[in-house]
Amino acid sequence: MTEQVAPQQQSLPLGFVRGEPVIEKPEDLYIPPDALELILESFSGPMDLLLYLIRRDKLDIVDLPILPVTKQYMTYVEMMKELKLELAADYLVMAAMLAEIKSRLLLPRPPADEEDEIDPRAELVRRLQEYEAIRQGAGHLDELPQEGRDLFVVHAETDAKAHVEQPLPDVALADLAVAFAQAMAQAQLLNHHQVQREKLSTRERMSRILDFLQQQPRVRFADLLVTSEGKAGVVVSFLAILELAKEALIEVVQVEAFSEIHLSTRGEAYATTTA
Amino acid sequence: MQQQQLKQLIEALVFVAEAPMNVQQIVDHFLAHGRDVSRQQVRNVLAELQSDYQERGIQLQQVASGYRFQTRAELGGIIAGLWQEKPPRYSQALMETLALIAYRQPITRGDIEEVRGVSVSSQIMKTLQERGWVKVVGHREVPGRPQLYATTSTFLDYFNLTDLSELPAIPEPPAKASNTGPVAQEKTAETATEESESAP
Amino acid sequence: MQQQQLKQLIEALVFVAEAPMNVQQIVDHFLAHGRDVSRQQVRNVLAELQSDYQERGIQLQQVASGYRFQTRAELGGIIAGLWQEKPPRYSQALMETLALIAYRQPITRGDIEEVRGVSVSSQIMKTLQERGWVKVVGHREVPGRPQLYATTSTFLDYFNLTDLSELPAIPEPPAKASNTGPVAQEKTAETATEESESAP
Repeated sequence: MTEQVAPQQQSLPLGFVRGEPVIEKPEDLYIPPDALELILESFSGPMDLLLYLIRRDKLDIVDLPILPVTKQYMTYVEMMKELKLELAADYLVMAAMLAEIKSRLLLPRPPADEEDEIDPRAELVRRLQEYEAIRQGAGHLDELPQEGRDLFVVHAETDAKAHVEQPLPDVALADLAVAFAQAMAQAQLLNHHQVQREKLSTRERMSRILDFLQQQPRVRFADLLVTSEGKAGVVVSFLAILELAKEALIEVVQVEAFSEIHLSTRGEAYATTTA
Repeated sequence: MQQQQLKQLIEALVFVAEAPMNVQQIVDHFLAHGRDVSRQQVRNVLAELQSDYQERGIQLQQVASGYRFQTRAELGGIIAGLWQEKPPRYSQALMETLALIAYRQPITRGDIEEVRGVSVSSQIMKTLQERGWVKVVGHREVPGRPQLYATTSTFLDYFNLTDLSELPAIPEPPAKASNTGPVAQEKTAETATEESESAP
Repeated sequence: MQQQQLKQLIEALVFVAEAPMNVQQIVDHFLAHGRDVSRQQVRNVLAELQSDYQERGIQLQQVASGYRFQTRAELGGIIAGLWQEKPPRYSQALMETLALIAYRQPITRGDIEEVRGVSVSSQIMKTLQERGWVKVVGHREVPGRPQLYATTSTFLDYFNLTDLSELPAIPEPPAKASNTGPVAQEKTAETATEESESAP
């Protein structure tokens, strides 16, 4: 990106105004701030700017000529200041560093320190080298084939989802008992009265008899007392019938004394009488 | 354009497109990129691709709106495993409703609502009936003739029960607040007595 | 299972899976369906498939998280036209930050700022993490315990890489000036330990 604004002139290219390259900033010429901003903002930071200046002037990073680089760098920073670009703070830190290196290079060194003295440019040179390596890495990354830009992941349609069986939830018997207890506990809190628990076998027989009556509208009383279940079974059936009658769920009909007793659902009984 | 490149492009296009692509859409796409391709050329390439994929795990299929790649029908069963989910869990509301029907049958929706203190959603009743655990066994002859629900033999089979008397005794309900403790205990004791009475 | 059917199945599986599938996932999938297939068998089939698709418009590509089918990179331009939106372009600042994390991981924000000479914007770090390219893998045990960033397998997948060693080489980081040498070495050693610790 920055290479686009890097012609080989020694002078600073400030930009292009109406197709004409602007080499030096003439005092009398008005340069649209937008054009300058565009150039200055194309740098990703002070390191980018510094590297650009070095590369543009074909300078050697390792043997960094601090004086000209600092001068050029400061020219750019001055322009940024004038334009009040937000990045200026980071650029000023670099400016201060360049100024410090420059002053240390200019200071006469005591002969005793000569051997231990480290080149004040060393740290900056190291950072520039690392930054240049990373810029290269960023370029490599950009060139790699990228998903959604150069290549697209493809899928095939499938009818396989139709084969997926939605599993039904599993329920443990103990969970059912717990749920009942919870519901009843809730009922006690709600009603403040004892909820009686009735005999299960009777309730089940009630269900069975009702179910039976769904299929067969009229049933002989005797048919419901299945002797194969023994005495207990007969008792349960009898109790269930009494309970159903009490709850008015069934109609018990005896045409005359000692005649056959028939059971029917209440709805059925009504239907018969109205017919 | 070379035949080889055209084929690669059409193949990739059909794979990448979000919906099936027809011949005209493919021709239009090339046109939009300044490449002139005839319908006949596209049709030829598609026919070639169809034969290329004849024996593969996926195939180029022509459907109503165009061409798309899809897996061979025979492989569906084993591929389906990719989406197999863990069974979900039933809600507390459903469990309590089922429990009330099991322990208190035959029972109306109104009865369940009275105990639970909240209305029973139709979805719950539908789920229980679809599962084959619950069915309507009659009506209570009161105004509105509410349906009476009872458990089925499928229910007994699922829970491995011979009959309802094998339903477990009611455990002590988890104490919701300390002051309900004694009441709950009292009830459990009573329940246990009844249980032993009802045993044949 | 017949070789032909195994190949068709693996091909269809990779095509249908929503994310890249690795060898182990394929083996596990077959196992879940009661079919015993060895890792070597799967690897052989994948290699065969890769060669089958060599000259086609799509290819079987191995990336960090597994195998996937994707269009040939050379066809990118014309296929991209299928979508209205242009692929995102990332700023120089973001690409430099990403490159630093990729090439010099694990790395702190301070390290990144030192090399780039500017403070790292939170927006850039947010974007990189939202894309799933970068994550925090630990802390450097220095005052302030700064977070250490590293790239993810999503990053590798996106850039079509199997592992970091496939990144095009760049020069090694230059050694710090001699007086800072020992400090730099110490830091590197510590970083290496942290890296191995943070590996799962």
